[in-house]
Amino acid sequence: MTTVDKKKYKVIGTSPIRHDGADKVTGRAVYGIDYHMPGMLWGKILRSPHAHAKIKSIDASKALALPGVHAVVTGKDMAVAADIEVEAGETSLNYMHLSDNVMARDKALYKGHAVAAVAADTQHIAEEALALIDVDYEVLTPVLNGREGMKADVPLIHPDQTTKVMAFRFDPGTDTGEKSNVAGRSQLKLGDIDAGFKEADFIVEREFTTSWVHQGYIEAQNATAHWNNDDNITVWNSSQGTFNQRQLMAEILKHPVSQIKMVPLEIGGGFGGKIPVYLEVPAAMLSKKTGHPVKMTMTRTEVFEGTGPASAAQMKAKVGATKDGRITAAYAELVFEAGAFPGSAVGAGAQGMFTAYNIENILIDGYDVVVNKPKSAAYRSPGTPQACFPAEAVIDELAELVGMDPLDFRIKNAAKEGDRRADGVQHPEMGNLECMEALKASDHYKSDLGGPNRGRGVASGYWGNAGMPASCSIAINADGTVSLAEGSPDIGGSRTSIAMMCAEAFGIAAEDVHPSIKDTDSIGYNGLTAGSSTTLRNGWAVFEVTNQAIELIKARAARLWETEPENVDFADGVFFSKAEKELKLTFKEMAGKLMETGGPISVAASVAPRGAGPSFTTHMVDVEVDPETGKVDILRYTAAQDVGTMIHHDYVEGQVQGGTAQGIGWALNEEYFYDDKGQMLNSSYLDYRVPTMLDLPMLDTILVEHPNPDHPFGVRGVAEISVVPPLGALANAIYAAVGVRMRDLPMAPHKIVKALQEKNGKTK
Amino acid sequence: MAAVKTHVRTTLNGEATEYLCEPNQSLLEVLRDVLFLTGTKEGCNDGNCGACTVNMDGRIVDSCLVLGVEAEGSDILTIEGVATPEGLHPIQQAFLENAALQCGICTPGFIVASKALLEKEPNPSEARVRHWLAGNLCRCTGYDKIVKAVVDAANTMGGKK
Amino acid sequence: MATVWIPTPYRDLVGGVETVVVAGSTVRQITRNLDTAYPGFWERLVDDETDRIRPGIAVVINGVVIGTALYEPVGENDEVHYLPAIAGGQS
Amino acid sequence: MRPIEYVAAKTVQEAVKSLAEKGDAARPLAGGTDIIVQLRGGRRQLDRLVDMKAIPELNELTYNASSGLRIGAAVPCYRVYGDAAVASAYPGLIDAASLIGGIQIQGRGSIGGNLCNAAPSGDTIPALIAHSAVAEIAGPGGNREVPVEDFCTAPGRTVLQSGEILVAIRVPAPAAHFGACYIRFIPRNEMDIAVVGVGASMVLDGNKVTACRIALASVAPIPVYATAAGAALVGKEATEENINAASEAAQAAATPISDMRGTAEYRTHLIGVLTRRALQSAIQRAKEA
Repeated sequence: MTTVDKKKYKVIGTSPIRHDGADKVTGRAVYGIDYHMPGMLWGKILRSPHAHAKIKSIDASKALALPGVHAVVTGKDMAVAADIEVEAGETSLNYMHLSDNVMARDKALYKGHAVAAVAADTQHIAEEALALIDVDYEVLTPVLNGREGMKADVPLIHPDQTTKVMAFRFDPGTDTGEKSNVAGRSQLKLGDIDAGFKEADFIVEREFTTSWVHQGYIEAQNATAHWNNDDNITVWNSSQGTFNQRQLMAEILKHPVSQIKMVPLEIGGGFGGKIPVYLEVPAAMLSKKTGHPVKMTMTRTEVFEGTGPASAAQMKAKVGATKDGRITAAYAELVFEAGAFPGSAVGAGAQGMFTAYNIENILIDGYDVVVNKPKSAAYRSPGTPQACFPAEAVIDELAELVGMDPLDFRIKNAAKEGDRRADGVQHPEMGNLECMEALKASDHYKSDLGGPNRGRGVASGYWGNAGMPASCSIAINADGTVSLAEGSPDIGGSRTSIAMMCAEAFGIAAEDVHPSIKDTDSIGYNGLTAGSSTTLRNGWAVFEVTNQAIELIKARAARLWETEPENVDFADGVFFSKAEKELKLTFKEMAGKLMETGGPISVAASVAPRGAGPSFTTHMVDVEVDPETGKVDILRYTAAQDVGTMIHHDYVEGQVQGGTAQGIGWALNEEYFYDDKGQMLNSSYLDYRVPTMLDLPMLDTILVEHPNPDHPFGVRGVAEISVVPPLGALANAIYAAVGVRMRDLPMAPHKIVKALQEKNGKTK
Repeated sequence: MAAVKTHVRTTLNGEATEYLCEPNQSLLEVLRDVLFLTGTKEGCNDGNCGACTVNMDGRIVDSCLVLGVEAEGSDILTIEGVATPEGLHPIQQAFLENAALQCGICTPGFIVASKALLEKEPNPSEARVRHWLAGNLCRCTGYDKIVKAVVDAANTMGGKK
Repeated sequence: MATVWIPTPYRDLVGGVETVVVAGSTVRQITRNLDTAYPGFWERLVDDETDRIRPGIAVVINGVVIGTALYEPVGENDEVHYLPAIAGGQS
Repeated sequence: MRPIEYVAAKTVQEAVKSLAEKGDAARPLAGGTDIIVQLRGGRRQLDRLVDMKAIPELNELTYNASSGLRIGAAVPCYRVYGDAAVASAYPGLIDAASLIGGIQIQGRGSIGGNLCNAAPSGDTIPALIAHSAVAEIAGPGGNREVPVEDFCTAPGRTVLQSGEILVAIRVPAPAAHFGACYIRFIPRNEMDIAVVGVGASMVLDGNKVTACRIALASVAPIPVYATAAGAALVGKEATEENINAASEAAQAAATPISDMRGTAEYRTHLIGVLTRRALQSAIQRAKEA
């Protein structure tokens, strides 16, 4: 649905077949895991079996003696990287920590932490060699929970770490000097919560916990690296940001950035998890040692144990409202487990937590705590699903106390343009209220639940979306088609959405634009394929290159028509003379005349966009709970989201549906199950339960198009936010169905049965 | 240590194909690393994601759970054998037209599995499609558009009869 | 003069208030002037070595996030925020 | 996976000989859906796999209304549930065979393999016990038969001695007014390991129970044949009260643990719920039979 008048487009808003489609349905597309080079060796990583242990010595002599083994590297071979903070999605890393995460030096900080790497003729030989590497560990007591880790008497994971009071993730901060596992403390404060809570007639305060969850991309991490004799390094992999990884590689390897080339192959999902580097570094080091290209891929267990999942959190939320349903104040405490190194997404969680609502008095305290678990990485709207879960659950309770329909309560308190967020920024033009109202007007809202033990829940969400720089270039072909070079890895169809904006600008068909994704030597700088920014920022870049090309072609038309360029205009795909109406040529016709009017035309541009435009959404879900087993079945789901101007309709909708499915998994079944020694017990798709096709219904969407006024095509990020509301929406729906408030994720069947037994025990 | 390799004879995508492999190599590994047919993907290597689905003697199997040596005498279809020189298979076309793939890594497994279903049951219900494909994980789409693509393909294929 | 919103953990540098009014016609000038009045801000916000806003900080002017901001013009009645930058993790 | 030797046996004798040569370092290979995962994950270390799929006897599926069903040990699940006559005669077994893994796993994995893998959670085992199935074993010392309820001895361990193989599973022909059911609880709807599984069978005379067998998965180190639970119903009317009493007896027969798939308390609770539901379904099927 469209609620705001928008421009009429010919290509934008349609759903052409993606340019890489034929390759991907026939198996011809080459993903990172598919890459192969002649003379290539296979690398494998030896990982710590302990969650917290000193590495006293490593003896690889037996492994090196195994026929077929070429080289071994350990932490001792790593250069010492700088102690500088670096971008990694909403999570942060410092180069030194990143280097230590890629390969442990003195201490293994989590089960699965890399301690050595081996290169051999085959994968099987490399695996055998791992078993022959002797590592002498001194096992230490692990710290496995954020709140526990904050206590004074627990072991310090980084003995010299002191707590810093920080405003930003990379803030040098005010050092408190207190040695602690708490790496950072931050706060967002707006207005006066004491005054706000005094105004309230009802106050609800609750505690919540969530578990570690994984992005669960189907293609495991992989890298093939070749360290050439001239010291130029080439890496073929699947990543969410070639330029970012090039920088990380340079810092970790202490190698000039100009001598590293990252080649983006097709990527089998990322969701934030393929922003950091892991295997790229040991693959390059093994290549240097052996003189061969080295390919490394992770097993699924390694992906779970050795990459960057999303933080578990322990949280408090307190919200007050007046009798007539106005929220007067909100307080929250967010404790995020960062993993083995500082830098969780707690800051982003705080920023997103209450942001769908207009609340004048807010205080949010955030804690970033290191624990002996993998270093957290970004995962779709990082930090925000965790933080919005308590917000949406407490707001649901308040609505009940006030006696309002939960959707009406949200509509009454919805943030609008000009209202201030917790960080003080005024909301720009956006479609928050429109989403809520669209849901209220939906058939779903009006439908009956149709049976016992069924309930309906709603929840809203916010995600800020990112900008980041982008570069692209175009070459106009004589037949009127356009070759479009991009530099942002395409995970979900962005090369087509970017090509569509190019086609729109020139008045040609999407199929007449031929997009390709280039390596770091072949295109200008591009930020991460992350932050829901790829279509947005490349839209800006395409806007630039097409505008420049149009000006150049105008000059050629002027030459043809023996007039001045300012007398030529361009509209709807046609160049025409302002003076003589009969003088007109389509873009395609002009393309055929470039050679004779001065030669071919190609244009490149780099942009640093502003005004990413925030995302807002509200979801509604119907569930049926089996009160005897605790099983939750999802009967119906509708997600209403402000998607700005949709470029590719079906891929926008697909992003909304995909994030929703991940949020459902997060809410109901997904978790890292640890024993008391910090061993993950369910590191396979068998026991880490991502939703299967049978676990989900059709996922309905209401796509509200409120164009982003700060973008030439009205694009707003769409990809991430849909993972945010399912956690709260499902908790609220389960309450509506069987009367228990679930505050510990996942809301697994055994927890629901226990809650029901406790509830029934009490009422007896 | 390289063991003695076994000579295996199969029919692969309609053509007689021979390869050498060691007993500890899976059919998946043989397809990808020996025959360089990388359309069949590895997602979990323990039979829980379906990305490596191939059709073996008329049944879909996870090729990570079949040894290369076990394929002796088998007739195997991989994603590379689904399209013909005349064009894409209707299921492949339906996946494109329904935007049933995002990153695309699970797509070959879904298409090979769906093809086996539609050859056996030309008009499956939504519930049947979901049941048949429950062994194939997709993390991008939420499955909605995949289900629609398979049902759509069934209609197209039925229409051609 | 522009209104600068002070990040909560820095409010002790400015006596606990939410906002401060600062003169300057670019983000750079405003940050300098803020630091002159309340020492400590420059170091926290700007990397002197590269003469850039520190990584991970987004400057927001009137609600619009400015990617590379140190030399961005700021108008008389503008509102300036220093916020954590968003990068995220889409599919 | 470590280097391993592969032998495709053509006869039972050849398989027995090949296995006996290597003792514990050799295992039979049927569908491979468990053992390949175990070898790859380092949970089993073997020198030899002996493939059973080329042995004719192990691939036979025969059914006769009077003599019953014989399932060759290497027959994949899909062949069992794909046979209409078998499906109607052995509903509990079909329930189990059609929910192991997904379609891909069922295309390969066998009921014999599920039994020999001897996982506490093996879905077909309680169903086989409910159907009074018997394991036919061949070995260096000749042939023998073992009731399925006595087949598993510990997680991953069975009565099979060095060189012995499971040749087939024999399931007796069902009596008149026989019904059976296997149900399990999993958090997802497919592709999961039973938190608790219950197999139940029933012979009715009117509404009176004349025979009843109940077996449980995932509630003890081995699949549990809950004899007292079945006995609690025999000779009684199939009433709600009597069904509940049997369900409670089933709970008493279990010794569940807490693990990542559920707590002990929850499992005990589920045994009660699922036993009741399995019995109700078996009764329904017996009445329709």
